[in-house]
Formats: sequence, C-alpha cells, structure tokens
Amino acid sequence: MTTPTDFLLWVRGPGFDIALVVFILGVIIRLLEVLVLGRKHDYSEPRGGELGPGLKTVVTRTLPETGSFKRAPFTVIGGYIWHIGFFISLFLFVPHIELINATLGLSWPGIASNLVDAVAAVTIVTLIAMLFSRLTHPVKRYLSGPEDYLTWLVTFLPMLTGYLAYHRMIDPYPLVLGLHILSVEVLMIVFPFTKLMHAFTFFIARWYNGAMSGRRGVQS
Amino acid sequence: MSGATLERGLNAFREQMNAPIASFFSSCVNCGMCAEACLFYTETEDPKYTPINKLEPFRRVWEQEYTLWGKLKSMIGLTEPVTDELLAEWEELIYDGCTLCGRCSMVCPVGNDISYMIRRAREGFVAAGYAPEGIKGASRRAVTIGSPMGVKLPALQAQIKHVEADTGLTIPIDVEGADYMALLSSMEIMNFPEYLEALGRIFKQAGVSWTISSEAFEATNSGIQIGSSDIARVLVSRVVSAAEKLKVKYVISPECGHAYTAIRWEGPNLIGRPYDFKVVHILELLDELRASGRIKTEGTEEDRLTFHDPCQIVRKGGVLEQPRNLLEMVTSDYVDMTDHREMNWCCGGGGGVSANERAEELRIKVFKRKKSQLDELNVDTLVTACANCRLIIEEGLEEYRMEMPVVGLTEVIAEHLVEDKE
Amino acid sequence: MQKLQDIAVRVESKDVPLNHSNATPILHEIHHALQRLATQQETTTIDLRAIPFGPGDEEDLLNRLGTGEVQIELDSLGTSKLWETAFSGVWIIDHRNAEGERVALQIEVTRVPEIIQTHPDDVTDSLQLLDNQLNPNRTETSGLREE
Amino acid sequence: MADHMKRFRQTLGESLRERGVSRRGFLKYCTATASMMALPPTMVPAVAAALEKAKRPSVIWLSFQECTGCTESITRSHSPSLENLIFDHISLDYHHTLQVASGDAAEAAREAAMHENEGKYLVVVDGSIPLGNPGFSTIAGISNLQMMEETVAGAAAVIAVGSCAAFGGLPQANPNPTGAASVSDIVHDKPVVNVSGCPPIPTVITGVLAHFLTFGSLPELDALGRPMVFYGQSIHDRCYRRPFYDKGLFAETFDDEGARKGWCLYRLGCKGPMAYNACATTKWNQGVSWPVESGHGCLGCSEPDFWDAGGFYNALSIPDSDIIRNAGIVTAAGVALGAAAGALNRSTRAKAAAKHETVTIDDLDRKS
Repeated sequence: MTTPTDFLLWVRGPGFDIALVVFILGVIIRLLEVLVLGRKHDYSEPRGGELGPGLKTVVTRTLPETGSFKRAPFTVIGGYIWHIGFFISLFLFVPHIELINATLGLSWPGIASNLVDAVAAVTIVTLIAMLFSRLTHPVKRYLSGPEDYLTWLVTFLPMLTGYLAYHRMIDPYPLVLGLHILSVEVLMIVFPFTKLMHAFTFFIARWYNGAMSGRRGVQS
Repeated sequence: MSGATLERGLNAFREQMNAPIASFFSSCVNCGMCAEACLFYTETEDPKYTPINKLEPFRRVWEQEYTLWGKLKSMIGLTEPVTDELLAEWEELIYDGCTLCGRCSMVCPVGNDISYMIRRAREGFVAAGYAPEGIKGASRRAVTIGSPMGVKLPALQAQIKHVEADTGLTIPIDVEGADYMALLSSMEIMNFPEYLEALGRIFKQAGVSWTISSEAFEATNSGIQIGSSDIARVLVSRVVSAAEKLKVKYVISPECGHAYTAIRWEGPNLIGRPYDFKVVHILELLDELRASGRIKTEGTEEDRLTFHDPCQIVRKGGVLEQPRNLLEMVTSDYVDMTDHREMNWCCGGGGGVSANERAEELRIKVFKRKKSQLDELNVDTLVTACANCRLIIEEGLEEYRMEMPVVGLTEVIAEHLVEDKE
Repeated sequence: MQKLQDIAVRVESKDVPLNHSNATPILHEIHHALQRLATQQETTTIDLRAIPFGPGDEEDLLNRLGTGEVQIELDSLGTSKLWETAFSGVWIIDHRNAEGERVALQIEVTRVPEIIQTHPDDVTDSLQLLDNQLNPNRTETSGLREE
Repeated sequence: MADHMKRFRQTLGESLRERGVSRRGFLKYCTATASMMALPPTMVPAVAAALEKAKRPSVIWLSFQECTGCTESITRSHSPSLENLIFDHISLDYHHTLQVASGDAAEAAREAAMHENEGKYLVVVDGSIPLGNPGFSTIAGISNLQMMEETVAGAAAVIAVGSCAAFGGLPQANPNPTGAASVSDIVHDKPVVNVSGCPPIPTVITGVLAHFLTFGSLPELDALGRPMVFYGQSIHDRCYRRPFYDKGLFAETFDDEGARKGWCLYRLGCKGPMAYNACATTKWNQGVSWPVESGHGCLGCSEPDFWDAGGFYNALSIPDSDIIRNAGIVTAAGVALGAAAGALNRSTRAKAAAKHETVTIDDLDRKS
C-alpha cells in the first residue's frame, strides 16, 4: 500500500540515505579528481605570495568587478538575490535548522518563518527571471545546454515544493513534504554530476586564480 | 614523417590537464560574465567570442577523460567527441578571437583563469595543426632566423651604428660579466630604435653595467603565442644560454608584453629549472634607478597624457606601480583611463593576433574598445610600454583617423633625463 | 533519607505569559461589528469555539470586555447565561446543557440577543394560553377569533 | 415498540415539542448544533429549519478490531449530550457495547433495523477489519468482514469512526499481523466518511451525524474522505503555540524552561504540521484542554499510518537513519574511490606525457 505517509517515510528514510550516499561519494570523488591532479612546480621566481592572495580572491570574487557589473547588472543582481535567498531559505528556516540540529548536532538561530516565506517567494520569482534571461540573453542562450536547464530545474524544484509545503498548497501534507524532501534528494543526486559542483569547486578555482595571479604580484 | 595530427592534439590536451584547469571547468556555470569582460564580445556582440566558449574542445577532453561521470557518459554515447572539424571551427576563436589578455580571468565570479586555460589549450591546437598561418610563419622564422620578423644580427648592428653615431654612446655587445643583459624585440629594432637609444643614455647616466648578446638579442617568443611549449623552449633556451655564457646577473625584458611573460614567468618552467640570473622588466629597473636616485629627470611633458597598461606586463606581469611612479616624474597632466592597471582593456593585438594577418579585420573592429576609452579622456599623447601594443594602437588610430602620438615610456624618461655633461 | 527541604526547588520563570494575546484580534473584530451595528443596524455573531484560544485567552477576553448592567438567565434545556458587557451592544451568550456543560459560547453584537426576543408563535401561543385561563368553559375557541 | 415506531416517524421538531422543549430551547439547541458542526452562526436559522423537519435516521454501530476508545469518546460527547443524541438525533438500533440486548436478540435488532430502513440507515464502523484470518475477530460467530458487507449492503452511507476504521490504525501498524484493512479498503459502492482520530473528538463524531441528520447529506470531504469543516486545517496552523514556532522558540525537553513557558513542541516530535484535525479549536473534555495545551506534542492520530510515522518524539521531516555514521562510512569510501579516480587521472596525464612528440616547426602543418 502506498499512502502519502509511506512516501514521506521512504523519502526521509531510504530515499535520503541513497541521496546522501550519492552526494557525499560523488562530491568527494569529484573533488579528489580535481585536487589529485595537482600542478607542476613553478620554477619562476615569485614576485608575491600564493596563499594570501589566493585566499583573498576566494573572498573578493564574491563582489563583482564594476565594469562588467554595469554591463550585465541583471546577471549579477539576479545571481545575488537567488543565491542569498537560497541560503536564507536553506539555513535560516527553523525546520531546516532543526533538521541539521537533529542530524549533525549543529544549531543556530533562525529567522521568522514568514520572513523566510517572503524571501523564498522573491527567490522563486528571481529564479524564473534567471531562466528567462538564460533563454533570451544572447550569450547565455548560446552557452546553455541541457545541463544548464537541468541544474536550473533541480535547484528550482526544492524552492517551489518548499513554498508549496509551507503554504500547504498540495494535500495531504505528508505528500507535499515528501515531494519537497524528494526534490532536495534529486538535487543532491544530480549535484556531483553537474556544474552544481561549483558550490564546492569555486573555492578551489578562486584560490588557484588568486594564487597564480598573486605569485606575479597582482591581486586578482 | 612528421606532421600535426588530431591524435597529437588530443594528447597535448591530456598533457595540459591539471588541478587548476579541472577546478575551473568544474566551476563554470555558464553565467556569461566573462563575455562582458572580453573586447571580442563587447565589440562584436557575437556570443561565440564568449571566453569560456573558446575552450569547448579542451573542456570536452577534460569531461570525457578526466571525470568518472564523463567517462561513463562517453561510454553510452552521451558526449560529443573532439574532431578535426571542431578544432578547425574553434581555431578562429582561440587564436583570432583571443589576445590572452586575461581580463576575463579577473571578472569570472567562480574564479576561472580563462586566459591561463586558453594558453594551454593552444598546445592542443598547434599539435593538431590548427594554428593560423601567420603565427606559424612567425614561429618558423623565429626558430630558423632568430626573429619572428626575420631581423638578423646585421640589422641590429646597423641600428646600433645609427644610435652610436647619433648620440656618441657605445652600445656594449657581448660584454662578459656585465650586470645586465638587455633584450630587444624585433619591432623595437625595426620600428622603434628610440628604445635602444634611451637605454644607452639612461644606463650610461645611471652607471649601469650592461650588454647585448649577439647570440640572443631577440626577446619575443612566437612559441608562447602559438602555444607550443616545445617551440617556446627552443627560443627561451637561446636567451638563457647567452645570459649564462655572459655570466650576467640580470636579463632585462624590453618594452614587449609577451616577451616578459615568456622570459620572466614561463621560461624557467620551459627549461625545467630556475635561472642563474634574474629577469627584470625595463620599467622595474628604471623605477629602481629612480628610487635609488641614480637617475633624475627635469621638466615635464606639456601634453595631456594617459598610459595604456600592456596586459602581459601589468595585469599578467605584476609591473603595476612602476609605470605610474615613472610617469609621475615626467608628467604634469596625467590621467588614467576608466579601466586601467589590472583592469585595462587590451589593444586587441596581443597573444599572437598581431602576427595573424587574417585576423586583421576583427582586430580593427575590436580596437573600438580602446578608441572609446581614449575618446572619453581627450588626451594628446598615449604612453605605453609594449612595442606590440604601440604598433597596434598606431594602426588602430590611423584606421579610425585619430591623431595621437604613441610613445614608449622608456623614451619619455630618456627625454627628461638629467645627463651629466662630459 | 532525604529531607523535604533538601530537594532543590526551581523558581518558575516570571515571564510565563498569562495569555497568548488572542483576545486583541477578537476585540478588533468586535470593533468592526459595533461599527456595522451603529451605521447599518447589522448584527454580528462570533462563535468563540472556532477561535484557537490558548490558556488564559478566554479569561483575558472576558475580563477585557467586562460586565455591564444586564444579566439574563435562560432556563431551557439547561441554564444559559447571557450578559451585556461593559460595552453596550456587545453580549456574551454562554449556553450550558442540563449537566452544566458548555454547549456554545458566542459573542453577539446586537441590541438584544436574538434568543431573548419572544418568538411570534410563542406570542400567539401565550395568547391562547391566557385566553384559556380567562375562559375555562369555552373549548375549541381561541384568542384569535377576530381573524 | 409502538412508542419507538411513533417517535421514528416523527420529525425532530415534533418530538422536541412533545417533550416540552420551548422555541428558545430549540433555538439554543440549534445554536449548539451549528457550533458543533463548525458552521458559522449565520447558519443557525438554516439549521433550525432543517432540524424542524428532520427525521431520525436509524444507525447501526459495528465494532470490529477496536479498543472501544471511540465509543468511550462518543459517550463523552457534550452538546448535545449522548442521551440527546441517541434519543433525539438518531435511532441507535445496534451497538453491542451500549445496547441492553445481547446475543441473538441483539443480532435480531440489527437485522430488523436493516430491514425496516432498507437504503436509508447509517452504518457506523469503529475498528479495522481483519482480512488475514476471519477468525481473528468475530461477533456472534459472524466474521467482521461478513458482518460489514452484509450490513453495508442496504445502508445509505458508512461512517468510519476512528483511525482504525478510517485508515487501518493500530491493528494495521507494521507488521499488520491480522491483515487489518480500513472500511474504505473494502467498501467501494457506498459513500464512506472517515472520522479519523485515535479517538476522534467526540463532538466531531456527533457533528458528522448531526450534519447527516440536519441536511440529509454527507459533509464536504477532503482527499482522505474526512469532513473538511473539521479536518480542513492542520493542528499547526491553528495552534496557539504557532507564534513560538515562527520565532524559533522551542521546548527541548518536557521539563525545561521552554516547556514551562509553553514554547513550540516541534523539536519534541509534535506532528502538528502534518495532522489535520479540530483539536486546536474544539479541544477535549468540554473544551478544557487538548494535547498541545497539556504540554505534549500532537501524535498526528488523525492521519494514516500515524503509528508508523517514525516515532512520536521524532520531528516529522528528520531522516531517521544515523546520518553522521553513514556519512562517515561514505566519506571514507569516497576518499578511497576519489583517490583512485585521481590516480587514474594522473596516469592518463602521465601516459599522454610519455606519448608526447616534440612539436617542431616542421610539425605545424597537418599531415596530409
């Protein structure tokens, strides 16, 4: 018999275990695939350090370069809104903190649910706008392939189902909650095989960029 | 029989893979921001010039051979292979449509150093035989004759004679044990001999012990531009052995962008060991002489001036403060372009584009970026520190009918040099 | 053996709320209802069973409404209490069954609660009743003869 | 018996008037009934008009695999009290726990009621029906399944009272030894109203009966067959402690400061967010209190499979596996596999380097 509660129990039980295994395994393999490659020793005499400038770039690349920001304000602002919105929804929504507390024992204060709700609504709208931009902006449309749309979808669905679950727009509740958890599991499973990996590798990429540049005496 | 093949190209791509590149490809989310930093996109608005797109063949090799997931996808036929057709199509993007200026690497939100990857991707293109005829020819001349422009020793000797006659200076050749060995670019020898004269005057005044090697005076390195480390190694080795033979302490890289990259940053890695000498850029040396009081200047330029930062010397070379310190000495009406220093826009002729005749039309088109930067400022004179930039800018100004002298910074310093009367 | 005074006593926190602030929205609702009564003669009934009161909320609401000058007891199927609050026109109707258990608690914003007004049929019935008492000999007649 | 039949033919209005209930009493009765049915006060006149003409339906109450908790609950229903309900609202013709008759006489009463009210009577079922072995639960030698099928055949509708009848409940909990099934698993050709809860709120049971009596129809149902008026909103949405949830104020244990201050019980496993029921407004024991007000989280007893929903004291959305342990194992495996994948990458590159043929100026053109 398959009831919504069975479904919920499956997604938060075996479903979550499967997703977690794929996610952790995939992410670690992907990271090691990158890191183990290493790079050759650089014999040129350095002008500056690597570690400091590398770490600095990891932080400073969060801010856009003025000129390109002016040329593509939508991409930058949209990117900010949806990333920040996603993180607020993910990490400051009380039930999510509860989940992390119950599973990992880490806890921090959340913010009012209705505030998260408003943020989520803005994030969802922004994601839709970002998709529209991807479909219409000449560069983004040119660059985009199926993977870009897949990653958009698997990022969008947890936001959407989360919103639907919070507002109980689908009945019964265990079904919509289960769909929400399932969508997160789909995100976790797709994550290591797609450019969603940037969430981890951007640290490495920015560091190398900053380090290679810093070695030449330029803060990138 | 030797020759380029697809297999050799693919092999070269494989060889070039390392952790930075793998992290860059893993991180790209196709946000398109790099396009906004690239003059080939901003001036043509053709999305194919989006920097990250120029790496598609290299990216495929990474995905299909350096990720487990990509290997699986290849097995079930979900990936597209790198073919001769693909490389032929992309040749134009990676050679004609990129000057290796590295501006995109400064704006990528995830931190991808795209120009670093393009330099490495060119290794694959060369090995597969997809390099523009112009750069191939330059490379052949560089290896066989010693200069991409075909400048031989007698030509240099003739210029030296001119300079010596004009100034009464002696340009030292093959002086063993000199502190500094100066290199020149072919363009400086042929188009801008003022540079050689300036060096002679400044070094004499500062009491710098220097020399030029008759065996390796050429600073440029077509191997770097075409993207072949093997060819670059041959060329750089000549400089290294000459410098070591003359037992100099320093080698001076001239006012040439990619020469600095070749000798300063890539050279030791090409020969696989550190040098016995140090490499300094002429502007670094001049600034040192200025700081230590060994050279002094008098008077300032009357003109309203700006400085074009050569990408390879400034953004990718780290010679950031020196040009401005020197300019401050000799200018009274100096103004910076909106985007300057490490965010400056390329002249459009770097990275081998200037040697690639078929790219000329595109190069002229993207020069509009520099033109509009200059239009904003209303300056009389443009100073730069790269003979290639200088030539490209002169051509561009002429094309767009703009009257503006373009001068080398070293010459400007020499003009204001306070010289002891003998 | 532990003595009673040895057992640690924890003092209850003083900031435990006495109610859960659900009275205020109801008071606002009553405010609107009074406006409607004043301007359009429209009456309103609020069923307090439909309100998710926390502990103390009901007491808080009734205290804030206070007691006015009219109190009525209705004796039918158990004793119900009705009273006008300190706010004229706002009535509390507390229906109880024969066992004294509450079967409904309502606020009626009206001049006189509906249930207090005599039903027209009851008026005719009582006329008949009184008629019968005054004329015990007449049988099949009624006080509505003139009809 | 004659008196019984007479009262059965009478309308409710007639019957009440005969018992001396005044018009005010009737209005009070209707007000209470409307409130019980969770109808807005404006509906009182409609309820009054309907009740005036309503005829008492015959009700047959079948108890199967149950604990009698549902019957205990309905006997605690107030407004109207049980006596009112049985004698005024409905004609409870068979209920083997409550009726005086027993054995053959009881069964005869059931058959008589079925016969007399063919197509019009209501069947109330509490308890689940074992499909595993008919012998698991019998009444007067008749298996539960047989009795239900027989009784439901001529009914107007079936009301499944309690989570056992509605969804299988405790008997159906994993591993479901008796093969317990809900009413709606078996009955497909009659309307089934699920009045879930373990037990259901007494006034919710009587409210549904009153609705049928008043309007002669079944109330609007949700996706799980439950009356919307009572099950339309979640406990969480109507909970007076909801503001604490929104502020992130939670009791961590049942005796901490938060618990004393009446903070949200989500962390203690409250199933309020998934439970749809009227507890937060109707409350229990004549409106005295309800579980959350008493300091214990909601068990979600009105929901299917609530017994198996991962523990009463575990929050709803939280995975039940040992994440840290699993993640540890997987991380170790990932490091091993990742190191292998990395080594493979290095070997790919080393092989390419070994295959490297020096590019000379004679190699710049493609082999033709």
